[in-house]
Amino acid sequence: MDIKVHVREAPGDCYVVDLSGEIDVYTSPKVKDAIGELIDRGAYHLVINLEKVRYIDSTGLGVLIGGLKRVREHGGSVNLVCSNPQIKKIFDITGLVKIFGIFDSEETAMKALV
Amino acid sequence: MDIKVHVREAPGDCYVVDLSGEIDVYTSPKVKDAIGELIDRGAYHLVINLEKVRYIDSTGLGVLIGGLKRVREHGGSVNLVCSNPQIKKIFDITGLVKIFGIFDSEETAMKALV
Amino acid sequence: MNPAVEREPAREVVELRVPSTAEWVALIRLATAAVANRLKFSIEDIEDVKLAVAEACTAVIQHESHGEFIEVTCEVGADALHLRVHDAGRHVPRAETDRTMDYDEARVAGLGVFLIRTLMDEVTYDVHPELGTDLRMVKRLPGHPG
Amino acid sequence: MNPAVEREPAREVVELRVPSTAEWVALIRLATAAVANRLKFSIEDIEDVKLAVAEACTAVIQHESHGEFIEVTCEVGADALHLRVHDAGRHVPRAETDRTMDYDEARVAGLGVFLIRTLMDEVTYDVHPELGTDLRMVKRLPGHPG
Ligand SMILES: Nc1ncnc2c1ncn2[C@@H]1O[C@H](COP(=O)(O)OP(=O)(O)O)[C@@H](O)[C@H]1O
Ligand SMILES: Nc1ncnc2c1ncn2[C@@H]1O[C@H](COP(=O)(O)OP(=O)(O)O)[C@@H](O)[C@H]1O
Repeated sequence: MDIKVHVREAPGDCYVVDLSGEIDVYTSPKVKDAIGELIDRGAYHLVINLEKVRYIDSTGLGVLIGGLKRVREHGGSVNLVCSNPQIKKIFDITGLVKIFGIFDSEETAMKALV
Repeated sequence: MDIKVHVREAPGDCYVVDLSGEIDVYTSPKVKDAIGELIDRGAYHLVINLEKVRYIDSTGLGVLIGGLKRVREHGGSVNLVCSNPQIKKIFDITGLVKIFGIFDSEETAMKALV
Repeated sequence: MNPAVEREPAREVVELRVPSTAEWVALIRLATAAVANRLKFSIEDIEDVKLAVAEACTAVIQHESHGEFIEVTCEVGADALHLRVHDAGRHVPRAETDRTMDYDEARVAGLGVFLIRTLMDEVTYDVHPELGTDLRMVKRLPGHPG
Repeated sequence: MNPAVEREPAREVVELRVPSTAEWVALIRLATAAVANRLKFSIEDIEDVKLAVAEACTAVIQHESHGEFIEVTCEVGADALHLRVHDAGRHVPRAETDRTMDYDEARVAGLGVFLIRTLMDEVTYDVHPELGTDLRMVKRLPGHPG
């Protein structure tokens, strides 16, 4: 019942944010802060890895959308890594598949970014 | 939130009862029936393997005690296999360690039986 | 407990009441999933129910400062799970009118209510200005169109 | 909800009400463990609390046919978890007097109550002939002798 956030620098001026756990109304502020800090430091090309996320709700989606909006103002982008069908379904039914790049592996998400 | 019961015949007229899951007021009747049937069929030397039991309450203990009493009337015995410290603790504080043979492995439980 | 619930003796009722704060939503998810599991829903349907009930609680926590607790009532029917999320708040939900999602807003309004409506088979809001808001949701077992 | 609970605003209260039947005890264990987890109890202490609350519910289910539900109230204090298990039954528990375990009886009487008393720091029964039985239990965080 918690979230872990880990940020890694990747080649090509990119950053990977590894999330693991459950993203809900209680834990999403922590995710928001981590992504916010990263963007404040000038990181506008992000891969957010959701492979270890077991659950995401509307507040979690809101944090991802908020992050995407901020990096776009700087010509940046956010790609998501997600193969969990339950989580992908949430992006499907909300139409968010159309605004995020969603990839089955970190490799493809990174390639699509740069 | 369920219990699985599996009975195996072992060398030397012994039977092994493998239990897995949680033994509580809801699931213990199933365990009671399985052990009862075995005793009805004349099996009086039992090893009950609790290695895959994550939880046991007083109704579960009651079923084990009831089984022990029945086989003892026929000169039989019940040895338990249990290495989970949480479950062993329950046998400790209730004093049931003194009436059951409790062993860390099925091998030693079998040897002590025959 | 609501009177309509008590009139049907065949249904089993589970009720959970927690403080109206973010840290308790995980417990509501856990308990609701355990109740849904008793109806033999698929894992996917259980996830839908978890998310819908959590969205309902999240809306209460985020928009309603008057209520001090959230009460979730689960009725286990033969072919459906009936959920009620009650808060004692006096704010009238905009949920009935404001259901479009607008990604251009800094805040994504209506995502929670949209998910609830998409994931559940029946959704109704009962607003009692004095007593608070009841959100009722029904999830049916597949093959039981209701 | 009991008035003593409401008087202390610092404590968070979680309440769970389930039908008084065997299949719902697992849910009570799950929810109580989740609440105990918020107090940062050790895994071992959480297991103790789970077993104690389950034994309380099991006693209600096995000895009390009048009550239709069990209500478990968890109060999260700063240094202790306070639990109340309420049933609306009218049977007076023999729990206060009959606490010896007798392995020679076909039935092992008193094992449940014995476990509750061993695992919890404080245990009291309140018997109201009209309202039912309240079993109150306290588990303290280590280093908080109360
Ligand atoms: N239980 C409730 N009490 C008061 N208002 C509610 C409740 N549930 C939903 N609402 C209203 O519904 C609107 C949409 O909520 P929601 O879908 O959660 O989206 P968001 O939180 O992103 O605005 C909220 O703005 C709020 O006014
Ligand atoms: N909530 C309760 N309502 C009525 N009787 C109870 C309650 N809790 C415990 N008891 C009484 O306490 C006695 C001991 O219960 P317990 O320790 O569970 O052992 P057992 O079920 O093996 O007899 C029971 O015989 C019962 O009379």
